Amino acid sequence: MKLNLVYFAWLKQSIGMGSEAVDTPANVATVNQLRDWLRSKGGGHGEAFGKDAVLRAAVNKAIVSDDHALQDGDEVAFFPPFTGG
Amino acid sequence: MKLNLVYFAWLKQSIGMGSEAVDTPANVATVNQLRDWLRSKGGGHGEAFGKDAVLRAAVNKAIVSDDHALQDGDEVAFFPPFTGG
Amino acid sequence: MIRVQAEDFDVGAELAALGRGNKKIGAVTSFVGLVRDLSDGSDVAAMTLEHYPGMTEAALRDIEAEARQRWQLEDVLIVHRHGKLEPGDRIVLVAVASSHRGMAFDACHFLIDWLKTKAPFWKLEATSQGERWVEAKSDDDQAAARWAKK
Amino acid sequence: MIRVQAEDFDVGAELAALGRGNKKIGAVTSFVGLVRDLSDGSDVAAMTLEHYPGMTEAALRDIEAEARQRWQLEDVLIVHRHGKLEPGDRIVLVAVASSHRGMAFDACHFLIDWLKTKAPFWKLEATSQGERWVEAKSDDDQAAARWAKK
Repeated sequence: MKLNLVYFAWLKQSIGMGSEAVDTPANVATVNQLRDWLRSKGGGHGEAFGKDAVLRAAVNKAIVSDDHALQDGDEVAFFPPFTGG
Repeated sequence: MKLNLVYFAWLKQSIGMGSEAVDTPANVATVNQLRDWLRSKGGGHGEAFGKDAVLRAAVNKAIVSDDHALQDGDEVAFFPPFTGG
Repeated sequence: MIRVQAEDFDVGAELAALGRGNKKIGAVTSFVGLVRDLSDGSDVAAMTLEHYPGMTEAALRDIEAEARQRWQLEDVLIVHRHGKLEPGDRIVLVAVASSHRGMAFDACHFLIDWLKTKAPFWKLEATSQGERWVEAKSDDDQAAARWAKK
Repeated sequence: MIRVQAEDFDVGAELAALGRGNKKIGAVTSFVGLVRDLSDGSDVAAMTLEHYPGMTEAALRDIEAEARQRWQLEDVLIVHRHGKLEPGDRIVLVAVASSHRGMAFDACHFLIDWLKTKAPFWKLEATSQGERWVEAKSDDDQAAARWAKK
């Protein structure tokens, strides 16, 4: 399915871009599976998603759990825990 | 002994003055005894100090307990509990 | 710093001056108390704050010192007005600057709770039922008691 | 009301506008967060706040709604900056107007504690040892957990 991915903080720096449009294979149905697929791409993606660091996800600007089911056209964001305030 | 008395809030209105200089008899040695002596004067003093209402005292601008020993020249203040802020 | 005054205060200017230039400050908390138009079920047209000059300043200085002893504070400000006020008018400002927010919140809350029970102010309300002296509230005693040293 | 902006804010003007003319307000509490020049032992020369436009506003609105559901508040304001800041610069303002001070303190403290863990902001510090992304603090998680519903 087609997804718009968004990255923040060190993840954005590590991957080298803030957003990208992807077309995922059929076996990517959940946030967790998307993360695994991104890691498998290697390069900046492999490094960023391969780190032993906490990453959170949001779909269409709302926090979701790892087993959240994705839909075609979703905006999926990955980022480390928040540090505002 | 000679004392300067100061009254606040409803006590001041009830007695009809904010301060007065008094010369107390020899049996007035503590704050409590001063209060009894003022009540015994009757009139506005009798009414104000005869009321069943909480009154606090300060000597030379510091809160004291009822058995605090007075000294000649002290400024003694009587007032209800504070309601600022 | 503490101040007792009849005039209103400028909250923005007071907070900006708090610890100005001290870059260890990460948190500034403030409390402003205002005259409400309703008190214990009666409409309030005006409120007159009486205080005990000299003792008031001493009491507020003691309260500030106690807060500074309990928490590591970069700056403290208490400004309390006296005289005749109307609903919506500011009565008191308490502000605290500290490195971290936990201390700043606790110290600010402590300062106003203690001020309510330990600073010699008395409120006279002009209501539609006439004038009356505000009575001390047991809520305020309980709020202050929370901060008693164990 | 919530706002996300690059520009600084005027604390005095913001607090004066909070519930202006509402004479049920007896208490206004506020918290201002500032950039410190020292963080985890390193000198901080600058801090850049990144955020997630759209999600940030939604998260802040949710946080305000949660506070209004928990306490009877007359007004709420959250202003959070993004972009490049320097030590001493204001980062965030949280302010609450309520009839009584207990609610105003609790709600203000709640808002900043929740904001820290629930609003999508990330801090990049420029230190004498180079740039680094600030890591989330367990203290902040614990502060937010205090407000979890039993």
